[in-house]
Amino acid sequence: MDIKDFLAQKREVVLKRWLELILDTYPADAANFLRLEKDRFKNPVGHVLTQGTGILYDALLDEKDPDDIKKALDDIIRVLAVQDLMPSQAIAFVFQLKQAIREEAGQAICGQDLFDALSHYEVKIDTIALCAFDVYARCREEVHSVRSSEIKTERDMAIRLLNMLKRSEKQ
Amino acid sequence: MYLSYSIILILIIIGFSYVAAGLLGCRVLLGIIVPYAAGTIFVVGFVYRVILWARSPVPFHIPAVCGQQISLPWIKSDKIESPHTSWGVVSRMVLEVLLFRSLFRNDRVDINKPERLIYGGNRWLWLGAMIFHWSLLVILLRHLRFFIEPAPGCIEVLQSIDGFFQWPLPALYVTNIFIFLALLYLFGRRLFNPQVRHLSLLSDYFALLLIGSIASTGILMRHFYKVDLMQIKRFSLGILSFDPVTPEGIGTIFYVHLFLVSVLFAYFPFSKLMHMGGVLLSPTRNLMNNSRMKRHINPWDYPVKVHTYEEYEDEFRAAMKEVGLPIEKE
Amino acid sequence: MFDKGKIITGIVIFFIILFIPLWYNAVTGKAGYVPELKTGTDEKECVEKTPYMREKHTELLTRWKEAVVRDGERTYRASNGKTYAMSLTKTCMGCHANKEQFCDRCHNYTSVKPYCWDCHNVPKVARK
Amino acid sequence: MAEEKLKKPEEMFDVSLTPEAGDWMEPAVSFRKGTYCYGAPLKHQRYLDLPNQREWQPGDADWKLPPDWKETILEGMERLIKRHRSFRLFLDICVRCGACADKCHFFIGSGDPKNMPVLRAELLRSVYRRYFTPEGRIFGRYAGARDLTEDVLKEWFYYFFQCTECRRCSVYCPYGIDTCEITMMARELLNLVGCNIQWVIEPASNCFRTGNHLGVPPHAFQETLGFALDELKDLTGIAIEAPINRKGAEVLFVAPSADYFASPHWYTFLGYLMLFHEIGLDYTWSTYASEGGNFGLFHSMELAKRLNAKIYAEAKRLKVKWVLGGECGHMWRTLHQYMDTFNGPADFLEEPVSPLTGTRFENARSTKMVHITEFTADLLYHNKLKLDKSRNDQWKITFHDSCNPARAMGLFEEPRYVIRQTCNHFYEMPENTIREKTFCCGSGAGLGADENMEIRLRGGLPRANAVKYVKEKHGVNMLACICAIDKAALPPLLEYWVPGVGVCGVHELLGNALVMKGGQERTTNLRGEPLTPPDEATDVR
Repeated sequence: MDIKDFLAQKREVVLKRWLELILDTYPADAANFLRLEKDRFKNPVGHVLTQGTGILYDALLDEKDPDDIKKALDDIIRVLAVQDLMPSQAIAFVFQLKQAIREEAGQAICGQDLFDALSHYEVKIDTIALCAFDVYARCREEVHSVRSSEIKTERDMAIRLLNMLKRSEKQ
Repeated sequence: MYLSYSIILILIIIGFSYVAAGLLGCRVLLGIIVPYAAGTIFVVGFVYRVILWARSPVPFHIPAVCGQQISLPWIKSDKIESPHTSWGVVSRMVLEVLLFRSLFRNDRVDINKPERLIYGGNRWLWLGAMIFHWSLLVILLRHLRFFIEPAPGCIEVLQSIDGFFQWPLPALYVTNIFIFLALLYLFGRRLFNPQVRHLSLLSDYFALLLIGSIASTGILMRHFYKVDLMQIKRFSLGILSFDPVTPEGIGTIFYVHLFLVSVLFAYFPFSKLMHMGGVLLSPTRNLMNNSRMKRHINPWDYPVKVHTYEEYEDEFRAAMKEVGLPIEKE
Repeated sequence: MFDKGKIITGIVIFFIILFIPLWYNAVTGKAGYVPELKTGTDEKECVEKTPYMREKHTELLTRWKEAVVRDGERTYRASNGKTYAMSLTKTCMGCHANKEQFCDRCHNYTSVKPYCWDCHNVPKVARK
Repeated sequence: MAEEKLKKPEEMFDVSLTPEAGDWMEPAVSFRKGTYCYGAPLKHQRYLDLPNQREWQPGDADWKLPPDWKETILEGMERLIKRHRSFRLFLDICVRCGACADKCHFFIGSGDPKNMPVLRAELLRSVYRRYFTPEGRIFGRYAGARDLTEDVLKEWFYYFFQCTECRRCSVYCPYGIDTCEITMMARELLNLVGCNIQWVIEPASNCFRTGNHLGVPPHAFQETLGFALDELKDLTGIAIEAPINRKGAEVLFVAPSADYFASPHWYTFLGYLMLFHEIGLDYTWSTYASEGGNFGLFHSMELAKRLNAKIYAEAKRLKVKWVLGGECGHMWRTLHQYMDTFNGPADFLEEPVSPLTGTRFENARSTKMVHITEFTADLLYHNKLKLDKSRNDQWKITFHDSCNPARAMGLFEEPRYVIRQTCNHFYEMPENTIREKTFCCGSGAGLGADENMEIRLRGGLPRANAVKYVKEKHGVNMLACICAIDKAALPPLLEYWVPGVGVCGVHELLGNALVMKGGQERTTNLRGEPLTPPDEATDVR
């Protein structure tokens, strides 16, 4: 059996395991909420995790537009970027896909001598992880730029007023 | 930890009444003294607790509004969720108390993927709470047949509806099953939902276990360990007419049941079970949304230090004068 | 704003409702009422001992009904060794002839509605 | 060394994210940058005569509490119990059913269990039980009670300044337990020992002195107003006048100060000025009461009353007939639910009547203060304004119900009516995220500071997520709201979560659409962006 077909076949279980691994890093109360609450408006974090991991998994199997991958990564990482996390923690979820695949499909892969083929996909995962670093750095930058642009808006208004005051003083 | 403590507590209570009534035969204690004491604690405690609340005023008008306000005549206002009449408030409270309106509010839309399984987590809570409370009410009303002579017809009708299965003998009451299932659900939530488990305290488990034990002993008495109803009615009428008699030849199970009920009554005023009275006093629900129509008085209002216009003008007069803003004092 | 009046009214109403049993019995004057049983016979013992009959006659009668209707068995061997015909109208009503004075008094008192009389006729002697 | 770096990811996670022990009763707070606000500066503590004045920061190990802080807090608690029925009642009757747990935007966005409203309240409740109930005194932690320690106090500070008093949880609570009340009480207590944040104290102190949060003195206020009038002259060709501190006007107009000092509030400000000119309203601005918002409300009832007093005092001094209020959130919580009680009765005013339509605002007959969208909706309903909706065609608009006008007033239809009358494209967000179920912007109740941007972004996620949905579905690119804090907080929030969606006020939309008598042809909207001519808008480019 081709490893690609095999991984495609195992999609649901691997994804489920992957999500479990990610959620295990949340406090128990939060994790269950993220897992069970299906309303995307009440549970935006859970929603992006479910959606994003699915897209990334598919990208692993088929060639996908790098922009789509970035978009999916962005959705997930944007949330992680504002949580109490170290950068390494925010990126770790990508590597957990490896663990999920090995746990859910490892034995079968062993039995069918697909390990070499698997390593090809693991390289791909590493590439996604590198991409995730970029996205994380950009998101953090955005957090700061949001903050600075907020200050800038305030400052612009202040300068407008100040100029006006100067003008009126001259008059 | 809290869970095991509450289980131990319940076992002690049951064990105590079993030993006291069954083995030691302290019938006067369990049949007369304890129920009277519990009843007194309940009445005094309940009134005291409500008085504690009532002694503090509602200084500000703070309803949580859940519907369109009354404003312009051509905008339809929500007369119940944003009441501006007494009837509106009464309707809101009735919906809240009888149908648990707010718990029901958890409606959801999942537009994104309609085919996906939707967990109605909180509608379940509403359903569980409704079944539990309504069953409890029906069961209490059914018990009136032991407390009232002659038992009113409506109670008998209720009884026959509740026991419409007519099976086995004596007929199984639907509410007995319902209350059991509801209790199981409410208890299960506390155990298995990490959010709820995280915030549950000893008293949360204890209240559920206590009511559960009362229901169990009641069911046991009805279907497995039969007791002489004549004696029980005579006993309860005696208690009520302040001419108590200890029933003779009644199974220990009755004393256990009675003792658990007494514990519940005595525990009631000191616990969260007081939500029964408290819900009616909740200022976010029982006030009209009319605070701009009618002035609400704060009884402990006191004068505060303000920055008066005069002080303000004193500070800025020169500048105001210069730019031609009107001032009070030259 | 204290709403004292409303709260006191609330408490009073609550306790009036809660204490329905107290004042209702006082009003009807049946507070300590216990129905008087007329067994209608001089026999000292029923088919089983009195306490047993008080608590479990329903079960006994049900067992009788099932034995007769399903198995066609018509004789009951009591725990004291005597045998009786399993018949509501003949054995039971033989002694306790007056339904109103015997069955109904207790059953009404505790609001238990048996459905014996859905099928069985009340014996004429009992009606008087 | 190298080995240390090669920790497995899951081990790294164990370091900081796994919750501290299982029991919430052990107080444990780490003040991590980005999640808390700075302490109040000494200068402003002094100006407001606050207790325990000192320079301090929540991140410090030593909070420089007074030696008798514990007694102070417990006495304060006793006082609150005597004064507010809600306090004891809400602390007594919670059954911990958990219905509120997933309703808080901070819990949804952060997953911190103590951000569940029930547990947030339990932080205070546990101390109340310990000192004020027999069961707590006797059974201690078995009755869910715990001692008041410095750690507990720090925990209060951390979590009660992580609540925006939006009251969303209260809507779902079967007993209407209002976390806003609980938070207000906890903050009152924290204030007694001088623990409050800069972003609350500084605006409050400014407002006390100058009449507005930004500390704008009267002459600068006049200049700002003049600047707006100049801008409007360029835009419309009309010389608009705006009277200040004028005695004998019919209406006193009070807006949040951000409207004339911040962006995008500014355009709403222009909208008011255009509207009042167009209908020839006999009104005045005030420099003394140049602020409707009330940061005192985020501090204590007393400070709220001190700041709020200015509005009625000024209305009395200027001998106006009634008061009109601008677009603001907690300003309207104060005006609708507190002002009359604080500083009423307003018997020197008259029942508000719209001078143009003759409509009596009976719903405001005691407080005598009308919300601007009520006033404008009435004008529009009676066709008193000429509008060109197409001037807002570049925008697809959604409306964010601001927490306070929604859950304190029930002001749902009035702003929507104004939007529908002034815009062609209006789309609602999903039903469980609007009206009384609306999600907070995550920055209310004094939390809109810089230093806590991360927690603000997290708290705003549920709101942003609903905006994202309508953006994807309908191409929404503008979010209208009627709250000054929203207008300040939502732009950065949307910039991060939903880039491409702007924020505006309802009266900015009105100002854009308003066809003024004697005005010149408009080529730009209030923001100076070119208007797309009606035909071009539909063209495919």
